[in-house]
Amino acid sequence: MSQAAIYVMAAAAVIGAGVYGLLVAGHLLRKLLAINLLGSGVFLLLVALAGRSGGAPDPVPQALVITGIVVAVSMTAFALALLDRLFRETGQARMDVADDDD
Amino acid sequence: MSLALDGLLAISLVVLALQVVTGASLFRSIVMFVVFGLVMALVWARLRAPNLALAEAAIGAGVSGALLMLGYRRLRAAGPEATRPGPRSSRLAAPLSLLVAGLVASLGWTALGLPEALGAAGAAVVAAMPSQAVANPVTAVLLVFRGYDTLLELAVLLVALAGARAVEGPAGPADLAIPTMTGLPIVGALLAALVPLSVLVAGYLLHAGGNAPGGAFQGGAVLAAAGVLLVLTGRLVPHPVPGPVERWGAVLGLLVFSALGLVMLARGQGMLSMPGAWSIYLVESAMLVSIATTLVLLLGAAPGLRRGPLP
Amino acid sequence: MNLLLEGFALFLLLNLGAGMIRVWRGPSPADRMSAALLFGSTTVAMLLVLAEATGQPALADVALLFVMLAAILSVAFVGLARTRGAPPPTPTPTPGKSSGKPG
Amino acid sequence: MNFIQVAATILLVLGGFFYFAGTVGLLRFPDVHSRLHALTKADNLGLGLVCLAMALLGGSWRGAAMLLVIWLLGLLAASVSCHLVAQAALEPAAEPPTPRGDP
Repeated sequence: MSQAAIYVMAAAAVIGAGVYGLLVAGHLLRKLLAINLLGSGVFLLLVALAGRSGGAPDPVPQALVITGIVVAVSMTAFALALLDRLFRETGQARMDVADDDD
Repeated sequence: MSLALDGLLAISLVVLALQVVTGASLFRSIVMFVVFGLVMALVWARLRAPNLALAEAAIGAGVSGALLMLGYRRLRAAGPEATRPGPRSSRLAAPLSLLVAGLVASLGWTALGLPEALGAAGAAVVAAMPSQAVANPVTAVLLVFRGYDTLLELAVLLVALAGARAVEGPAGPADLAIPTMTGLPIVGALLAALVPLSVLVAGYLLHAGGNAPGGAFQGGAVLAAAGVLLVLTGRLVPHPVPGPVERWGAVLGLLVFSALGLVMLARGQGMLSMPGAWSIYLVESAMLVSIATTLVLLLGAAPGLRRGPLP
Repeated sequence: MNLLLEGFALFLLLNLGAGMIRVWRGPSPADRMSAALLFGSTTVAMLLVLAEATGQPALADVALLFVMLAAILSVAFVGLARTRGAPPPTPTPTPGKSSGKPG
Repeated sequence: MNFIQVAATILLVLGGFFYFAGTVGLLRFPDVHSRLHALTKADNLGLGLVCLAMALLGGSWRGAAMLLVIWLLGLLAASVSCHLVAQAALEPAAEPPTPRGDP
């Protein structure tokens, strides 16, 4: 098993954990954490695959992922502002209303 | 031995991710997420991507962690009920996420078998590197070959700030309670040492970005961290109206970058092409100021900042 | 020598894993914070060792960044512990902020 | 293995011992303050030894200066955050400890 293979498997598991968190989290803050995990998993997949040759790493996916990290942080900041406003308007920061459609 | 290290790092990543999504308390999930960021930085180091390790440490773990913690603090100030995790039950969640993980794993496994060569774009970058003003290929991609992306990335950050302000509404978020213990002399000593040093480190990272890992985003995150420290200790206080420093600081990077792009277009060269190392330094310095300003305003959740009273 | 360095990094990672137990068990937020201090110093040492083992001197810069951010995060953490035990204030916005502009 | 490598190995093993001691203290000591005491002192000594070993192996004055800055910053960050966490744990308003995990 090569280094790239190990991290590809880890990326798949992290993405799975992110999807799971997104589905089961009741609190919106935790949903935000799950989305961030999902993003990290995708970044890891991209870079692990780019480095599979074991030689000089490809700079393009790395630049792509740096852009991705910044966008993820912007998204997190905006989502937190939304959460603040939502909490001020409704007094709720959760989505634990019983849903029957699952 | 190195495979054992990789394996253990991969296992810790997965365990931490599971802890983040299933942990009993929200606070613990956030701590686990910050630790996940730390381990992620180590993984980038193992994958020979020090640029990413730096970005992850500064932006991924540092700024995101601080944002989430401060967001949690604002919710928590409204009472314990606001941060009760309240998990939902969903029968489909486990099979669905297993399905997604399996799909990604099989896709990745197939991609691992593809020919081991640089992608076409990566090969082109490596071939063009000797003629470039910067020696770090990742910086070259970000500024020389894909300047557009970086310009729009700055715009995304600015839009996030504008959006956050619009969403917060005129009232703004509840004030953060400033811990009283920050009046302790030791905190003053920390500030006196750390704030000038962070300016130095930000400049160093900006300069290093030319031929080694570093750059405007990493440097900006360090400056923003110093700014947040000043907010958290009450040296800077939130203010409902942004001052000229915040207004101009937030848009400076976008202005300088687009102005340079238009000038180059008018002179008949490509839009956003960089005429030399000096222009890269100019654009990156302006970006550094903008990124730091925007991040401090986002982290402080305040439209503007003013100097606070000295203790 | 590389084998030794990587072995040492592995040892530090195991150390970090043991520290996770303290984050998990608590019992008080201060305990979790002290474990976070352990993560800071251990990760810095790991980065320094990896920088030498894999010939990437840039990782020393990452370590420098970590040390700086560790101090800042700890101040954020400490504020957190205080507000956690504080009596809940009313969530209404303060009147002084009502003149703010949305953009 | 030349003299420098032997010296670096000894320093690394010593550093590893102090890291290990810090973790054992974090896990085994009975209350927050003794845990903090064990952790911050032992770990920063360990960090210093690791920095020294890496400076020997790196063999450049620039790298050594960088490592010195990292260690000094680490000392500053650890002493300040240790002080703040210890103070937070003394606060009477602090949250009562929960037996296992968070509420």
